[in-house]
Amino acid sequence: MTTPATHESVAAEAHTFFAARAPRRERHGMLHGVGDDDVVGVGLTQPEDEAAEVAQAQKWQRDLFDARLAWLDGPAALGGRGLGHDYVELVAGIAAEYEVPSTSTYMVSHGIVAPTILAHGTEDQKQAFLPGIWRGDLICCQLFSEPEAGSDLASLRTTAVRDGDDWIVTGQKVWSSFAHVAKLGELLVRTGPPESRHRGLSMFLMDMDSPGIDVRPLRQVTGSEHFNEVFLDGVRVPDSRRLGPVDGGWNIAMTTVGSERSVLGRAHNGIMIEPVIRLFALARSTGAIADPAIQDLLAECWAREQVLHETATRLRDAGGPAPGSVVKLMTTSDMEYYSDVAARLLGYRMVADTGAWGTYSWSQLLLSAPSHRIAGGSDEIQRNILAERVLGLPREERPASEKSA
Amino acid sequence: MTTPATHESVAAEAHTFFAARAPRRERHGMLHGVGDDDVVGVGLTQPEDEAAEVAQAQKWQRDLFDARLAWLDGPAALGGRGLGHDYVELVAGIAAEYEVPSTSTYMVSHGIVAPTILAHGTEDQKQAFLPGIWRGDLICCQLFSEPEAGSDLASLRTTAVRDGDDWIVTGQKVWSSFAHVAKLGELLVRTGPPESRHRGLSMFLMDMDSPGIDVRPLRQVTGSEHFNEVFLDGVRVPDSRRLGPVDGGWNIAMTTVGSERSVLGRAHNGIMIEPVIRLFALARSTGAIADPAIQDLLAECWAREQVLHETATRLRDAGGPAPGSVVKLMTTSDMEYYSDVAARLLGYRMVADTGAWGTYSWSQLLLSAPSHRIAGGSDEIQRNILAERVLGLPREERPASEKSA
Amino acid sequence: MDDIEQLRQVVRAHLERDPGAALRGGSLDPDAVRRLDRDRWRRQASELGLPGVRIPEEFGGAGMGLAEEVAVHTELGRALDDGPFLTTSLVAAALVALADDEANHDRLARIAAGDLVAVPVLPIEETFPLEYPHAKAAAGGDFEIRGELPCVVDATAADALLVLADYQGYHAFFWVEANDPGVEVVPLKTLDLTRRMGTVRLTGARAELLAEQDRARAGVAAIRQGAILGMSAECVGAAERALDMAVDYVKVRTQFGRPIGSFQAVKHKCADLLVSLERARSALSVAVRSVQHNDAIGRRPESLAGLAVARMYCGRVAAEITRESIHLHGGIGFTWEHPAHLYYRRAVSNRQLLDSTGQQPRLLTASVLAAHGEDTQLASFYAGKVAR
Amino acid sequence: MDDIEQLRQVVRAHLERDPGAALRGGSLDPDAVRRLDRDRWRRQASELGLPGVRIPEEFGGAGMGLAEEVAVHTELGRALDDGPFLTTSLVAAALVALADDEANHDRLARIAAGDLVAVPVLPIEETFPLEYPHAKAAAGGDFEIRGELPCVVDATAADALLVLADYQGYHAFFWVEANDPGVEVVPLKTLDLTRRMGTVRLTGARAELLAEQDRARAGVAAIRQGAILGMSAECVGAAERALDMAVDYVKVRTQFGRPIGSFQAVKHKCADLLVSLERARSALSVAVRSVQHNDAIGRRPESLAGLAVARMYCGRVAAEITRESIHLHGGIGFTWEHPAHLYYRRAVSNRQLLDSTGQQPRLLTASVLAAHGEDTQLASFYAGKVAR
Repeated sequence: MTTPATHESVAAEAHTFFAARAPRRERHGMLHGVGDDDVVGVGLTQPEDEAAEVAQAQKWQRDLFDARLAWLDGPAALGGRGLGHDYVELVAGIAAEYEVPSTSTYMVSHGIVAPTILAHGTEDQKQAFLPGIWRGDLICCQLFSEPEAGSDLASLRTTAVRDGDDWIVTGQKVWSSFAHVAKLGELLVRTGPPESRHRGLSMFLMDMDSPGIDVRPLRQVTGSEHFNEVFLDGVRVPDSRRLGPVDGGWNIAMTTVGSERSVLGRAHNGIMIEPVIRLFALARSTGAIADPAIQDLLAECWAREQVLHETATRLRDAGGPAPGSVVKLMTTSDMEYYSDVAARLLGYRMVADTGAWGTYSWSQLLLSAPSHRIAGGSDEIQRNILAERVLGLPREERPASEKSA
Repeated sequence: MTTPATHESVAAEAHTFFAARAPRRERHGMLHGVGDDDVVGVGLTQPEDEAAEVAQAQKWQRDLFDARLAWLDGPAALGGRGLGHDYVELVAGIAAEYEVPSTSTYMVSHGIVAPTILAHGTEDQKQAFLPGIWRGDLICCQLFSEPEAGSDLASLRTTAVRDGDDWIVTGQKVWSSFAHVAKLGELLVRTGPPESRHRGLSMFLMDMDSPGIDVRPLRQVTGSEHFNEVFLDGVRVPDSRRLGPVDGGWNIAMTTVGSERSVLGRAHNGIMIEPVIRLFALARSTGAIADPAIQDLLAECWAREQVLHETATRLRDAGGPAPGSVVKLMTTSDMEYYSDVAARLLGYRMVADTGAWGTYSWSQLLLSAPSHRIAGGSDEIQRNILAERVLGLPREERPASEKSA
Repeated sequence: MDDIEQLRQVVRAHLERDPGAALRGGSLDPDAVRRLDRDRWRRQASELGLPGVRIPEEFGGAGMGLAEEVAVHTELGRALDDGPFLTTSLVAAALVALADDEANHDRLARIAAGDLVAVPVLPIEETFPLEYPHAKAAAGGDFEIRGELPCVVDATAADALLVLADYQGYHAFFWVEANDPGVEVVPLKTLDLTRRMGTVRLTGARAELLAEQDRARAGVAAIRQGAILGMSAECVGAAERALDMAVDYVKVRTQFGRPIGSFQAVKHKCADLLVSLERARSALSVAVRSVQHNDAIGRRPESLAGLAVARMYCGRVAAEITRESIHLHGGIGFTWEHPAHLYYRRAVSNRQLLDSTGQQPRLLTASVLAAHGEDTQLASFYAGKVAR
Repeated sequence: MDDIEQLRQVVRAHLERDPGAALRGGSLDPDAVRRLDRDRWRRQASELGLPGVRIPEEFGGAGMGLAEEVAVHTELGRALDDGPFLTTSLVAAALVALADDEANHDRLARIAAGDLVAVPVLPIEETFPLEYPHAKAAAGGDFEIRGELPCVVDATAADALLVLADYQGYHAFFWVEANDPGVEVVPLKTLDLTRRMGTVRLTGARAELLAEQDRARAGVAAIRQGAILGMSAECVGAAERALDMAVDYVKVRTQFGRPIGSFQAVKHKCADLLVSLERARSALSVAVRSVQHNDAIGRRPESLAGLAVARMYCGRVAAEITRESIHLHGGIGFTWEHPAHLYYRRAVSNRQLLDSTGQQPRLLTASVLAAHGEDTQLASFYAGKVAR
């Protein structure tokens, strides 16, 4: 194309693309009993459905990339379109008008790993990975947390030892989403001595099919298997796959964690299947809507949703520190509120699956709610971040025992 | 009397005593608009009414003592009756059936100082003070907190320096209830070096009319003047007034603080003028009782009151650690809940005093609620106590800076 | 240690020696719970006398009181036991109230021995507008029942069903053998993985009439009241254990070079949960005392405000504590293998059943108004809803 | 820094140089607030152009937009200013909507100059079943009004009253001079010590008719909407300042040898309050945007769900933050001399006025249902309550 893209021209392209591949989304509004009654969305698929979902997502993403609609704000030299973030939102808005397949498989790839490579990678690394990630060929995962290093990421123990042009990685990672389907892992490991803490960590981009990697799915309380344990036994990673300087991984990890938080913020809203409107519909279907106390609860739900969206947009535009932490704390609180309201509306209908549409399915929301407070940095860590970075309160003094170490 | 006291005989004495001096209390039940519309009770009297209240309380207490109904569970040798705690509750229950004058002036005297003297005083001290305190002649106050030593009582700075048979006390105390009417102050001061912290504190019983004492009332946000600042400038206290060993004041203070917490727990319930039944009456008077959402709120109030009473009794009987902390945390939460419900019921009627009965008066509850979370050891301190003493969680390690000091 | 506490220790020790599916270690298989471990139930009967706690001694029970029964429920909740104590003890209580005859005595004796698992079949909440099964007379002095009820606890393990049905426009209790061809029990996938439930379909099941009208009402009261106290007590037990587990975990889990239980945020969270737990314990004891008082003066129990206090608090607090326990366990707390979620599931499930319609708070308000002689329209309105 | 932020800084700097009663230091005398400091108000007019923020430039105002006005309210709330901006700006907005004539232009110019303090006299909430004053025609083309309204903000400082009255069964707006012998203003003791209120008694006050029926409705809408946005913005400002004060305090107050702001319980509390503050800010901006959108398409504003969001959140959050700010200040926080309680008082007072009847949440639900085309009985029921 030689004419420069405009909002109109890109919108037209998007409509043409989506219309050719997917039916228009019907607005169910407040209908109860229509469509899928899953209320939680991403990451909660049962294992058996996952392979098909991934295959479908890969096909979709490839077509989208080839149509130059996948990476609108990416540099043209890397396969992006070179447009502003407004175009990303424009196309996302149009996509929402169609029954497009879920691309949540790429949540980590596009939301977390790709931006990190773009920010910290060498030219070669960008050329090598970004087109493939955005085309959907390279599903990515993140390999940060360890059994003994959750909130305290600086204490991680998995090591990488230099061996000629390679590094030999040994250790164990955990809570890694998509690791069981990923081709590329963003890996944070210790390259310095243990007492160097965050100053002795380096970041690598590891092929997930390297010898020595054992990925074991972890079953969650919801019964789904979204997270994995990843055992690393002498895995060889070329030094060319190092992202940033040796012992310079911490700052890169912080970029990543920041993106993760806002991705999770978005995910909880965007990918959730409109829980609030579902609650209105549920209350209508049971007749509880006539109860003023229920009306009050629904109003609170509706207001929370408005306030969350407004906050996410407002803080992103304002560009202040740690917007992701605010959004994450609001989101976890909102999720718990919604699941409490659902429970109130459902009563005994939530305790067993009698097959009735849209009743027992809410129990999945209830069961997944506690995990949201841990994933992407626990709520406690978010509060520390807000207190220290936004409000300027003193960091907790380290205990004497650690200082002397 | 030669016949031993029984529940029946003491009950009869009490009825005779009260009936001769006070009218039977009419149960207003859920009537709105009858009687005093004060909803907060103790400590919130405006200054102008206080002198009369104190005089009335002193007269009442003297008669009660002379009738041997004031200190039922005290040793007979000290003017008590030598009976069990069940007799205390028996007589309190009977007193509640009459319109007896408020004796909240003695809250600190009888609830806090007298038990401390009984536990830690010498025989001489007990003989010298306890009959007078229980007869109502000696109103007591507590002189613990300082401007720079609130939650951190071990850091207090008021000093007592030995001078012959006396100690010379200099410093400043604050948040002292009843100090402006008290004759006797339970005074915690530093007798060791500052770095000895809690190991360098001693306790004294100080005459409040000693030269060098300046008591200044502090006006609270409610407009009442319940607390005082007490300035001590070279006040002479005889060594015979020392309670317990030199530098042994901390353990005595802890006894006192424990009593304080349970007195406050009781105070919040007993002395509060039945806020829950008042809320029911208020909801009936405005018609809000017909709103199911209001019915739900009232139910929560009623349940909270039941649960609080049950908890106070249950934990006292169980004799486990720190029951006062549990009761205190529940109480502050309940108070806030009640004042929120009152606000919901009153709407605009709470913003200005239009003279309507039982409307604007609730604003006093709202304004006093925050102070309950501080008084008697802040809620944060109570949570530390529960975490450490009941659940056995580790004490916070002191920061390195302090350890090296 | 008082008697109740001693009883709790005895039950606890037995359950630790001979644990249910939840605490046997390893990943819980929900299908295993769906089937009842009969041998274990008989051991609980023979070694502990569990099913007969409140059955009179003359029929082979232990003849204990309400407080003791509640203590047992608390321990069973603490262990997330999957035995049929809740349901069989409700049937036993109803049978005692319903009929003083040979057949019933025999049933009570078999329940006490652990040989008979009988399950009550009635909607748990009085206000819920569910249809009751219908009974009609059949040949040979027997009756025939048709109807369906969802979420019947222990239905898949029952030898017999105690069915509340509509007979000639009145409530009546019937005894139905579970192997009758007119009985179908459809196992349900349950939120609470340590509690089996099924939909009971009665398609002309043969039934024996046990009691009707006034006596039936007494049975209904015994079952509903027992179910409320039982599930509330389970909530208290489950919450206790979930808090204990969390506190133990935060003492040993270290991050940033110290046990996470030394961080004030964690300490204060645990302290708040302790306060919540004390609320639930108090709510339960308010309910027990109000039932004891009510029994003593012989009034109908359904509209007891004290019971409503337990219904409001025990489930809510248990759900809070068990949820926070998952959180305090961090990542491992939301893995399937860790038992934390089993406690959360029990707590939520009981909470849902304890106030299935969200009407308990306003019913409480109505009964407070009534007790104050404020027999307003409101009180009558709700009283009308409760009365049958 | 964007324009709005710049405007806020200008207003803030002026209020710091020339503070109101709340922030002048020393103990606040409620009686001093009851009288208006006219000179200060004129300075705010001449130096800052405050009263004319939204008055069109042709009448001596600054002709700014809604967002700018809301920013000014936010700063005034932050300073707990006791000037009559809230009320005069409501009257100005109503006058612009009511009548485009010489007399009105003159009034607007005098308001903009700070010479005329005029106050709206109408119940703030549409659903509250208050009686309106009644108007009837009097000699000389004038009218005569009788009635009483409690809690009228700034009534004790007013030169003139803009009264909404019932005239021949319809709503109509009247202009009443405050010194008319038929006007009595009874000063009230207020919860919010930096806000004067009075009961307005009209005993045959002479009045000039400004507008009736449709035009009056537009004025009512302008006042109600303006009052909601103004008080919501004040809440945001007061909450911001209360949090700032608390954060500053916990940084310097030491206990146990360290600033209390280094304790995790305090840090996390402050972080939670920050999240709450962001909720309130968002609720306010949801409301502003919904009004802007609504104005653009020319719809009635009263039932706007966006406004209800602000009404629900801003007061509630401000009350929470200002209460916790008292708590974080420890003992000195609940002394009369410390300004912490003044913020709490303003926050609670505004919260009470923003949803005086507790009906806002259910009205919101009704309007969400209506917007989804679910014009159920419920929606009509509440719509009926709102409509006049």
